Amino acid sequence: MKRQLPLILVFVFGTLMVIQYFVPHENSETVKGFLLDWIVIIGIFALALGLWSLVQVSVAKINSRKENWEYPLVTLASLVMMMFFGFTAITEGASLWSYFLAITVFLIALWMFLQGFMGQAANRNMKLLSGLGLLIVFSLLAIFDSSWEFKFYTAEGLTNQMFVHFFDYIMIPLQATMFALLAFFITSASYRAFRARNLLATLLLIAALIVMLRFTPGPWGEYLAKTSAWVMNVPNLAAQRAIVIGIGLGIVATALKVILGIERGYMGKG
Amino acid sequence: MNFFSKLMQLDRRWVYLLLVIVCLSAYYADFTVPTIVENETKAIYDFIEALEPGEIIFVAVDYDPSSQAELHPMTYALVEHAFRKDLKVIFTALSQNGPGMVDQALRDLTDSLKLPKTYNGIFYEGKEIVNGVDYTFLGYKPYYAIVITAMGQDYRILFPSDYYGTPLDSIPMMKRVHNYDDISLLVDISSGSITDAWISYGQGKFDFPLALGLTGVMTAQYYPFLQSKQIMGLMGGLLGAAQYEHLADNPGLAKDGMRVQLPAHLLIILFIIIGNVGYLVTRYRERKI
Amino acid sequence: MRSYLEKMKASRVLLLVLVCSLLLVSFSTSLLAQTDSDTDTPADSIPAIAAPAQVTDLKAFDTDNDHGHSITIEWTLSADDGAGAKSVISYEIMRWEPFVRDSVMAARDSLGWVQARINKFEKEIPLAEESLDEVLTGQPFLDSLSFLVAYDEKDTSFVLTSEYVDKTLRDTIAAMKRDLPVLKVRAPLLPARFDSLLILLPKEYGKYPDATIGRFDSVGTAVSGVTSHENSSAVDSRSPGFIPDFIDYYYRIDVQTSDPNIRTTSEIVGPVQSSGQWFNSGLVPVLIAILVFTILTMIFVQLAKKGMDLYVRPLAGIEAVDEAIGRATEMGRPILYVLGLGSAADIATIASFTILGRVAKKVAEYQTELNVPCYDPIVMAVAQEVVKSAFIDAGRPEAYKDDIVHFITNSQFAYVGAVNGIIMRDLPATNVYMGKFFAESLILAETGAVAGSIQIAGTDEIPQIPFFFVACDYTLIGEELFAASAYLGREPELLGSLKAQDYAKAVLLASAIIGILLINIFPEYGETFKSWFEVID
Amino acid sequence: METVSIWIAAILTLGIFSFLYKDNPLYKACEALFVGVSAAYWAIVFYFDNIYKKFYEGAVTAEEPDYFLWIGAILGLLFLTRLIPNIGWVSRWPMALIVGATAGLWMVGYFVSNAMNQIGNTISNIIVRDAATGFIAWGETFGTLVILVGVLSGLVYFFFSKEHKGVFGATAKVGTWFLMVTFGASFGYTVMSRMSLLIGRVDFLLGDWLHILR
Repeated sequence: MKRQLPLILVFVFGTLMVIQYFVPHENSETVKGFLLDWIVIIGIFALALGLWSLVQVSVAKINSRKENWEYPLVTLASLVMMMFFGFTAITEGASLWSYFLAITVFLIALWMFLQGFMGQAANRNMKLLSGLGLLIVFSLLAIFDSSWEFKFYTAEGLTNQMFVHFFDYIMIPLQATMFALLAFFITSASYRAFRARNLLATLLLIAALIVMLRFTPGPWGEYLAKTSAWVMNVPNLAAQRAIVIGIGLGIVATALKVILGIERGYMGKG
Repeated sequence: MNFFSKLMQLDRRWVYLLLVIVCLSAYYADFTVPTIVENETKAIYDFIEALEPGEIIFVAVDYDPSSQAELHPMTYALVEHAFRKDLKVIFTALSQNGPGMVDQALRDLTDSLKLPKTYNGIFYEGKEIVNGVDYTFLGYKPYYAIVITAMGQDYRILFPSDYYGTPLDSIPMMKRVHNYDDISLLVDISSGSITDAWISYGQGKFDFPLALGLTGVMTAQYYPFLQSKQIMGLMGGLLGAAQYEHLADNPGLAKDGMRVQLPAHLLIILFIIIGNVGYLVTRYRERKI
Repeated sequence: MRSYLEKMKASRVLLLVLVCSLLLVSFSTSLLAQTDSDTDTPADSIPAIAAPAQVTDLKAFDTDNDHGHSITIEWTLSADDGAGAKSVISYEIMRWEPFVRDSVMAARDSLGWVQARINKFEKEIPLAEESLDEVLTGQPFLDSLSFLVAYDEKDTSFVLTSEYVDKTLRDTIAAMKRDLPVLKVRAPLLPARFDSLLILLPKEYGKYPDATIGRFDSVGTAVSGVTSHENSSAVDSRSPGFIPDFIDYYYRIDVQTSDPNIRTTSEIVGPVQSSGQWFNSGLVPVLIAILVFTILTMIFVQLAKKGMDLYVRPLAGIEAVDEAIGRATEMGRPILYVLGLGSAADIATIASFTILGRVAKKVAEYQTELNVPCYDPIVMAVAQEVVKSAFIDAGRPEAYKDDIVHFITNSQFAYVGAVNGIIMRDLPATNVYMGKFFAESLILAETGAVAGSIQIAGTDEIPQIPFFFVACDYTLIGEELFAASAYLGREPELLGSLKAQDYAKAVLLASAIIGILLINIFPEYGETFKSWFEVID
Repeated sequence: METVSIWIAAILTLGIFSFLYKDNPLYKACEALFVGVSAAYWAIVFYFDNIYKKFYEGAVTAEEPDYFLWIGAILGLLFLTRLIPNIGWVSRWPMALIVGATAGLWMVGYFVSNAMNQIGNTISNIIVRDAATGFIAWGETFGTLVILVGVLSGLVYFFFSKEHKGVFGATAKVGTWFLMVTFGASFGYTVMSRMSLLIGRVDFLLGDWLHILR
């Protein structure tokens, strides 16, 4: 039962989707729509699982007090803060100070709980109690402070100015810079790897050089531009097509193995 | 450890540092990128250069903000050239977010054209370009294939009035201007499949001179149309834009971009060459021993 | 008497002359006016066009191999399209529309619009009220209600009167004002009820071709030179321009010129009904190919189980895996396994799971450390399962900890940043990248190279293969990723299916060669042969 | 506020770039912050898009609740049984559904688009004639021949169960040449767009932050 039922499910749903492909009728599309919806919904529950894993690993690292244990604190704090921003709406025109106070109280309360649950037994109760106290203070703030409120049913948090700021000035620059690292890595990779070790490496090198030299000043510029267009249109197209066909067959074969239960590695083959 | 094997083990941080230095000095150093002009770009420039004042060119702006970095420089360079030559320009934007692009370009160009400037040794007085006299912006309509076909009969069919709501018949420059027969050149600056429609539905049916400005990635696949003479010119990516700016003696966004791109590419090529020299020399020496 | 007559005559003649001159004057002025208006038009307006020839051979039929809600119309070009007067710009596809369908649709859309307003935010209550008034007093809505009421008299089962609609909506708004749970109050008003009306009413109230209750309406345009059009809608009955199945439709095509007033109407075709099909006959070649593939796989799996000798050529990237795990053990450093950015719904990720299983088993045997940071939570859960089972298989269940496989974040570059951190801090002896990778491929591979790790990569994302190829020690190119699990496990079943895969490849290769020969020697057969492969997805 | 924000963004930018020199506390802090903020960001977006809009509005508060969505929710709950040691194996059911359904979903689709259609594209006339004159266009004919050789030899390279020896091996070798040219060319083509990313960041640092752009 433990091992057989999942395999049967895979076979049933796999075959269903294969048949679905050949049936244009709208009922078949409905079935497909539902399966895809379910996967999305399962994904949300899984996300909770993922966040739990992130918290667990971070807490374990903090607890171990090994090298770099401080950084997971930053992760946890920013995680909690961003979540808080996403679920709260700030009243228009209100001062942000009480909002920040509430977050600070909340974060300290969580920190106390963390210490209480994970730390040494010595002053555990003390910490738990102060955590609880702070949590009560926070709840009171949440109820009586009119400058902000929790919003779980309307997406107002997405337009909360702090949420937007964190997105614009923290996520975006970090993301863009991480991406921009590629400019450096593409340089060092070409320095390290493009060496005429053998025929194949030489071909790789020459193709890259032709394409990179295509707009350098010099009498070869225009000629190389034409050549690189040809390289992209002819040999490149040919090889890409071969790879695409190969991938297509690989995917079909893998999917078939999965549906037929030949390949069970994804479920921990026993 | 000799020089070459040291070179082979060069710490990558030197590579990074050099890239930073090259980039920053490209920003501040006073130099111009020597540009080799390809015939495809020159063809467009020469064509516009040969037009008489008062002739009309049609610029189809078919891209949106995502490819603006590559294509805006082309629009700027080409349209400014046309305005300085006292040509008149009709714009359309057949991609959904295109009108914003035209708007922005027109605003910037109106400002820069107010200044007097010298290009290729010829002095041009600054001038005010006027909507309706110097240019007309027809705007956006969905289903580009139909729009392109219908404009072969008359612009008024789908654009009875321009983007700003003025009836075409009351726009001075559109008097006696009906369809592709009345324009001297059509330039499509595009980041997508609209180009194919301009070639097959537009040029293929109504046979007007067509030039293309495309993103770098697209360029390669449109060379065949040059050979079959369906298009008279082609600008590819930032590079094509830089060539046009060079021809028009009007360095702008593209040349700025190329000022960093070119040294960076050269640096990479230099590293590849150094790496290979080092590799070949050490291998040669190892063999000798 | 005579004089009287003469008098009479004189007056009559006078009258006649008067009337005649009046007529003449009015006629001539009107004539003048007409010529005036002619000269008024600007000289540069569109030149006059003769009406183009109509389209011929008009056909309308249910679109084949589809989900329904679609009618295909085909015609032969107008004689003036590209030839003759060359005046054709486009073809307008006209469908006969009973007015009742229009009004039901309009009523439904406007009610839907009001409802959307109500659903949204409380602060928009005044807005909602305003739009409600707009709709309830609007002509299309009133039209439709009169139909509904008429329909109601016949069949009492359907109750949807103006009072009812009005009341429901106003109740809802009132409830919102009092902060009552609105969501339940608004339930009785179902746009879905209109959907059945859309089908039922036209049958009763919109019989073709009574011009008093219907007209031809444009449903699409085709550019000149085009000879077919698909009049289709989405399956969702709430989508704009919805086309219900099993309803009679009538079509005609108008040939349009540059002058909107000059157009030629074709003959009318119909009735035609749309419906969905249960088998896409265009996919027969695919079905056959898939069946052949499946049978081949089953045969070779059976043969392999019976002990058939199955050769596989060496694959450097795979052989490196064993070696790399050994190296990690010697150096006492961990192994990093990255599953990429794919979700559990990507076959590349599924292939990667099986490779992870083999790697984890060896890792457990060698007692090396393993680290699997994840981008997707479902992938994380599956990977945990895979690694756990592998450890159990290797007889070391106690070595398994849940944090071997852990989630980081599902933001591409944050994930990459974190993995980079892991690579630089833990200095893994080996990094394995298998699955779907995007721009981050080179960031990971270069960082790994700095850390001095042996790197093995495999992906089916073609644009990323070059970067892995350049920066990693071993790269599985495209299909090799999918073959890897068979190599690692060496189980006869998997090797058998690899053999089947090769046979399928041989068949494709042979068909390509046959096709090329045919198309160059016997173009007609060649085109037919080619068409079997050009299946539209 | 604006200035402070730009300073923060600039420091974060430098923090990430500092990784190029070596791993350091600033990078570690940036990385930790990035992970936390992005995980929360996506969780929030998923929550409002999926839990709230799709599930809650679709299956709970809708006029005609979509009861099928509840099955999804139940499957999701089953998935969470992973956290409970003794019945953790139940979470394999939703996994099986996901894996099975996607295997079936992609199988035929990829076969059609990747295998059949590509073979269809390969079947073409080798000899290209000039449209205007009708003479053989030698350049393009050469091109189609090269494409043909490239596709066929590339496919031969991907055979796993036959030893790459003799004619077969030679063909596979030609295939690898094509692969190399492709990899080199794609690599070279990408350099430009990657440099643009760097230019974007430098623009931000010198312009928006330091205001010393020429």
